[in-house]
Amino acid sequence: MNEQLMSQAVDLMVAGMGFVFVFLIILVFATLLMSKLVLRFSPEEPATPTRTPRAKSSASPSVDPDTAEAIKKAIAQYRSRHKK
Amino acid sequence: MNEQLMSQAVDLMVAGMGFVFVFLIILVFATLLMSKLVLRFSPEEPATPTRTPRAKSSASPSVDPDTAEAIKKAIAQYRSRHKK
Amino acid sequence: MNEQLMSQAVDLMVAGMGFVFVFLIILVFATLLMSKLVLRFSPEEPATPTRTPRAKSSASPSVDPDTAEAIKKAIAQYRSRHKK
Amino acid sequence: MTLWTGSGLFNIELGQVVMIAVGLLLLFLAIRKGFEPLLLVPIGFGGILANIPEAGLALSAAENAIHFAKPQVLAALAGALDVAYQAGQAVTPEVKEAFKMAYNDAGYSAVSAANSIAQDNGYGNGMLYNFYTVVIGSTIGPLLIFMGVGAMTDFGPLLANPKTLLLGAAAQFGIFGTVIGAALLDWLGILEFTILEAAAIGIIGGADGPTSIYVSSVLAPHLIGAIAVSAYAYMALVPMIQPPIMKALTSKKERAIKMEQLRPVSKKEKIVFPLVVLIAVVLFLPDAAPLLGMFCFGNLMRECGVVERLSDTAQNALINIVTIFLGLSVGSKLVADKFLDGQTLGILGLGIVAFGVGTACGVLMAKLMNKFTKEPINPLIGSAGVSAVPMAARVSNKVGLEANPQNFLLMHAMGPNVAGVIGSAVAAGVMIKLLG
Amino acid sequence: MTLWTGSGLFNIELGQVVMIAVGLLLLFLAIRKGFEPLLLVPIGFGGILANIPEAGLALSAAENAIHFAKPQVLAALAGALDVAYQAGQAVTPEVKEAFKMAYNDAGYSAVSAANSIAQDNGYGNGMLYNFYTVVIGSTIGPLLIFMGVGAMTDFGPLLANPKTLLLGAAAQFGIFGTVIGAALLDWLGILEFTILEAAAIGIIGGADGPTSIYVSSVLAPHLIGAIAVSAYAYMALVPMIQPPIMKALTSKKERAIKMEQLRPVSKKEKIVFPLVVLIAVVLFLPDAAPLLGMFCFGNLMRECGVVERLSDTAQNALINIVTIFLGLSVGSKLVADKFLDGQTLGILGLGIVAFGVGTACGVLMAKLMNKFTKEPINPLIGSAGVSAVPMAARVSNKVGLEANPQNFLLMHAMGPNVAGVIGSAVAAGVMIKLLG
Amino acid sequence: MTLWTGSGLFNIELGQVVMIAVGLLLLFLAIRKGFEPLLLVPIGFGGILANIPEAGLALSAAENAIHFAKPQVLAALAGALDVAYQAGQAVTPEVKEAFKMAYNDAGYSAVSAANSIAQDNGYGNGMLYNFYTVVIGSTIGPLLIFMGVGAMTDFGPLLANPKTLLLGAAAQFGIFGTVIGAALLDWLGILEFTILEAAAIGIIGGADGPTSIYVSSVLAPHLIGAIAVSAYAYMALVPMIQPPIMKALTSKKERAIKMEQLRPVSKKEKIVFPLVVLIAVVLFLPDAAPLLGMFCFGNLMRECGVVERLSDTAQNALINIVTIFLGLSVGSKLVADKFLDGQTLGILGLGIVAFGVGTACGVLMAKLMNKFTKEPINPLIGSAGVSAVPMAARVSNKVGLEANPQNFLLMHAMGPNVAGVIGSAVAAGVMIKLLG
Ligand code: NA
Ligand code: NA
Ligand code: NA
Repeated sequence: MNEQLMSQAVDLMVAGMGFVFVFLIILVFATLLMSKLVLRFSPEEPATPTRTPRAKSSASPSVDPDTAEAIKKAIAQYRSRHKK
Repeated sequence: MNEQLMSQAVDLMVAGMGFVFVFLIILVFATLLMSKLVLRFSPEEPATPTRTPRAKSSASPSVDPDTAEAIKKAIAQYRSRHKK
Repeated sequence: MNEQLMSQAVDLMVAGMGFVFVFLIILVFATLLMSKLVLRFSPEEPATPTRTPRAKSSASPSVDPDTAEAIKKAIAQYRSRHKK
Repeated sequence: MTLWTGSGLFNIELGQVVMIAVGLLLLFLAIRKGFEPLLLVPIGFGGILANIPEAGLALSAAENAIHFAKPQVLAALAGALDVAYQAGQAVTPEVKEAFKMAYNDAGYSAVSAANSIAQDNGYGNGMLYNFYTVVIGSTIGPLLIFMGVGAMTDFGPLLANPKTLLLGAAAQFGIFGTVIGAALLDWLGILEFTILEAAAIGIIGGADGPTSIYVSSVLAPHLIGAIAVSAYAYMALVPMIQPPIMKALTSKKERAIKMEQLRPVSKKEKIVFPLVVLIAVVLFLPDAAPLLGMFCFGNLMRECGVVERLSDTAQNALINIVTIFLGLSVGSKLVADKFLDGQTLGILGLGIVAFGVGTACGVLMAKLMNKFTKEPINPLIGSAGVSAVPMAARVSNKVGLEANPQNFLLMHAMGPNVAGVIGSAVAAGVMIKLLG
Repeated sequence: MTLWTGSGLFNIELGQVVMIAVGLLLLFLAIRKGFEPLLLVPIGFGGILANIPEAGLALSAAENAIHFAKPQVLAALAGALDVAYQAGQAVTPEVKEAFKMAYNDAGYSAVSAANSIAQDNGYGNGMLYNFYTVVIGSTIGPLLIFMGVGAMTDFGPLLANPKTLLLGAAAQFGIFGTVIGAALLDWLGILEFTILEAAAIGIIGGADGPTSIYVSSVLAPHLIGAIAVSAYAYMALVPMIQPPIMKALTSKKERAIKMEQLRPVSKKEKIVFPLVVLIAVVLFLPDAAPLLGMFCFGNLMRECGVVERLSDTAQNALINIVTIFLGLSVGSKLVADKFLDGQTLGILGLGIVAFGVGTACGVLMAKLMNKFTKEPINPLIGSAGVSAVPMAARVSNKVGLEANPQNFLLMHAMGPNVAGVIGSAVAAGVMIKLLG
Repeated sequence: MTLWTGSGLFNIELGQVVMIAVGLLLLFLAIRKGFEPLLLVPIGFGGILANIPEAGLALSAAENAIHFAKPQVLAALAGALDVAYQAGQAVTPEVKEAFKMAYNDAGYSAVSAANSIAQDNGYGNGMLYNFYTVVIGSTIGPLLIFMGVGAMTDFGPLLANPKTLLLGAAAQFGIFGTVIGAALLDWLGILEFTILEAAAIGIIGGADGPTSIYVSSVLAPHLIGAIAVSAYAYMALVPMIQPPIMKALTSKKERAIKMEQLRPVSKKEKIVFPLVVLIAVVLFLPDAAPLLGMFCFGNLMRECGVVERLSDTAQNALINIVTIFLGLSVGSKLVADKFLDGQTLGILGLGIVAFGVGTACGVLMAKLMNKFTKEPINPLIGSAGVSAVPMAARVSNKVGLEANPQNFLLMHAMGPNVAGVIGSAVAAGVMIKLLG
């Protein structure tokens, strides 16, 4: 049994949780400030909605899902045949 | 000329081939036993035929080969154009 | 200030540019010779035109661009949906 | 005869049999039960490899030399390791034990010297030992995984609602509460821990694999096997551990709270955010720089839109390669004399406490915030603050749907979920600063 | 002037000219004739790079220092390498030779010390030397290739008919028969070999690239160039070497034997099989653990179905990266003084014997088994037991079709084919156990 | 308290603030302005990481130990580094400075010893220091990038018109002219340079990233940050730097010259060409062997058609992985005391001179050749000889189109463009031969 362990653990918790909260609270304000600045200095940029996480790679949705499904199968079939 | 080399080589062959056979015979029986146990304890699982080595990735065969071929060409063409 | 630096720099330029020219002139003649030899000993090979840098991967151009475009979109759409 | 006396069957020890069974169990959990298979398959397999008798795959050259214990080699090692042993002296188990302990306690130079001598005498480092040294000993492995995770993380939901960072902070009580728990076990005389070991065990509460491996490799490398296994196993169990706690701490009405739709976030905000985090690290916690630096780097590559090639590689080829080696390396620490120990049971027990405390604190913090904010906050998203991305956010969503079938919390829970990653990395930095 | 006296034309030796021609020949065989190009293109190119005069790409820092032989550097090296040389003494070819021999015979510590001194004096390791040290010296390269091969191997046909493992055993006579052949050449006074060299040469009969490189890197690193070239060249020649032997040992009627269709194999069997092999290794042959362990690990990743990402990477990005460096590293051993030697001719001659003996023993074993089993066994599938996956199985199929156009042996031959890989790895383990 | 006294805000120095701003500027240029983002994003980010106060990510273990300057550790280091310091002596800034200088001047063995001692005392190498050592210190990083570039290069246009190699030669005046420029600055007393530094700065004129990094890592590693940043920045600025010079040196009529269509080039010529280059290197310039050898190897893999797997990996996964680490490693040299220096300004100034001189000489050489050849040569393709592939060739094309809308010079300019890569590598080899 280590005499000091409990006090060390408590110290660590106080310092640790204190710092985690301080750091993340600072980050909250820094983020709010950053967003405000960004939006002020470039208001014209078309915003991407939060819902589509990989908006970059999503193509236009003009291909209907059935076609996409058919192509998906064809690609899988092609791969399974031609893969070495 | 190394006096002992031939006897060392013969010893190595006897020990080596002996061990290879012992090991692989054990493996034959272990495999047979394993297959029996696996099939007993999970008889319901739909078995995959040996002929299709990459059954996992093969999609449903409902797309006819001509379509697949056309798509294959289109993909290749697309790649050759858009690859940096 | 380094007394010798300028003379070292001039020496380096003379040796360097001299060697670069000698090496690349040799390479011009070696390349011309190589091309001549290659073409003499295998005149029948169908030459690939210089214009298509990645001839290997380009498929037959029988798929019309519109189809290719549609497929391209479908692939992008498929990827954006199914990528983990 | 050499073949028989050198065979596994002739030499195997009980501990190795048990550890091989543990390895098979991990493979079973990973393959059949779907417990974080990307890590637990390599860890389990590495654990089996590490326990193959006589093969010494997880041992250094010097450890292999000590295992085979030829008198003249031991005599050569005695000088480097400062063990009292003369050439010709009988090699008793006690002598071997003395060499092992001397090696474990030796500093960097003495270890180098001993390995050099062993290599002079024809012994080599085991394959897994080499993997461990390169991938974990250098800390590069967990950092590259973290870079890849950064390249896969979308901070959009967090940016739309930065307050949720506080939920990621509250859930870190799981980490420090577990440290207290370890101290309590020590105080009760049940198990013995040092503060370094207690801190490394606590990090399991961060619910984040690479952070756990990174911290334990710095603070308590001998526990890395048990800590990593515990962390990944409980991350897989999040859908079972969290819901009862979440339901116990909330009323049905609270669980049914609908949150407002998140505002769209611009691409520019997403690009600048990792730099904001980085600057905060620069200013306030340099010791979190390796972890959060690589994380932000990965995220910047993802969002900046001009280095797609690098971002793709960081998310695929590179992270996969590192995962294979990282898993095998962690597995190399699943050797009997380090794993079959009361401490491991303690670690497994404390690990589940860590997840529970983190979940509870996240939920309670969310309830508290709900009291003080205009727009409503569903307390269920608090539990996602433990990280375990994206499992914990899905759990929030599922429990929310049970209370109100129109209540889609997934996106709202992603905010605290990624905040939890940052929170654990900050906690890791504090621990390394204060103890490392 | 330095440019001219330091140029290749001024310094080139005959041996280097010959070795560059050998490198170009390997490239020709690989590119025009399709001889295992994935390995022989990097090996051939590496061979040319290794023989660039004065560049020292395949030499260590100390070897480079000895090559340039500045008196004060040699004086500094003399202590570390225990050579009698005083500062100021004339640098004769004999002195340089003495330093080279001392370096080659030096142990691990002396080599480290000599390289340290050379680096203090501004010499560096050549690029290919670094590749060799990291990729082959550590044995990691062949093991990762083997992991990738495991991830590409389908054990289905073997599981459907486990008896074919015996064909993979019989074909290993090629390995040990070649050891006897090498001993015979030594006994006849034609060439000189040690038992280590004989064993390393024998492994060519395993018809398996990474196994050959692994074994020769452990038992006889100075022969690795000739052995790897021989192994890959004859693997490419399998369609020419095997058919005459197969036809000579079988009647047309035997070759026309139709085998019963293989039973379907369940996914679960495929998952458990690599673990069965691993447990057998644990129990009986720990020395095969690195090779078979990585092979089984790759196969488990393939079959378990929950780590597709890792399996794909092991089969593609990772194996390709390793192949590039492994090939260049093997090529670094194609230097004149190590390759232009009677032993290389002996190795090339013995290599073809190895393939022939392995093929013959496989066929004979299949004939024997056909006598004792209910269901018919076509002896042609025996030749596939040498491994050389999948070439040897295709040869069995082709020769079978010649005898009977309805006789599709490909799947039946895949069983012994992959069994041959296991068999050679076991043989490798035995050799390393008894001699390593 | 430790948290505050160890925080960045408490410890940050002005130089670090400035360098972090420089890192952010590089990120801005890369992301918003599209300046060679594949390299400048990792370099900029690495630069920020390297300047995090107290984190020591870019420092070796010994440098970290000196930074924290515990008396007993310094006493242990004093022996290895040959500094006059006794245990107990006060640690003044002068003492720390003395240790730093001793470390920077120490040879390979002394550095090893010092790092060993620091590791014994619990200090470790920073993450970026490790990256730098493995990726650049060993020279492997730039060489692998060069292999990948080789695998992406099509020599077809060059083979159709080998004379354009001379344009690639002429443009190397940019390199050596810059060396003269550096000597001039030194002679004028404005800045001080050694010949090694002058040569390393000159290589910026090669307009080739990996060559610049390779040469400066060999000749002047302390300048690598400024040189790499300068090289990549000016490569990105090629569309702005070149056109005025091209227009000033040519008449509208010359710019409108139409060139004959290039002959088709056979696959075989493309396969043999890298081997021809390699043989020329073997015979004439062994010191260019690492760079041009890897370049030709990459190109052979591309063209030979039988190792598509390896070629694809060299062009994608491998080059991307190396790029990430290479960028971070270069960034690690963007530390205040090495970068914030008059020399850096000199390097930035000389770099643009280098590009200008190279462009001008290429154009003038093309005008000269146009006088002596039957078929017309548009002088605009001369500027592409600086390399900066494919940017410079596109610039030639664009300026050509301005003068004559029917004049497509892109393919004609690709010849000198890739010739410029060979030319700079040759120049690099000459410099290393004469100075290295
Ligand atoms: Na967390
Ligand atoms: Na075999
Ligand atoms: Na250039």
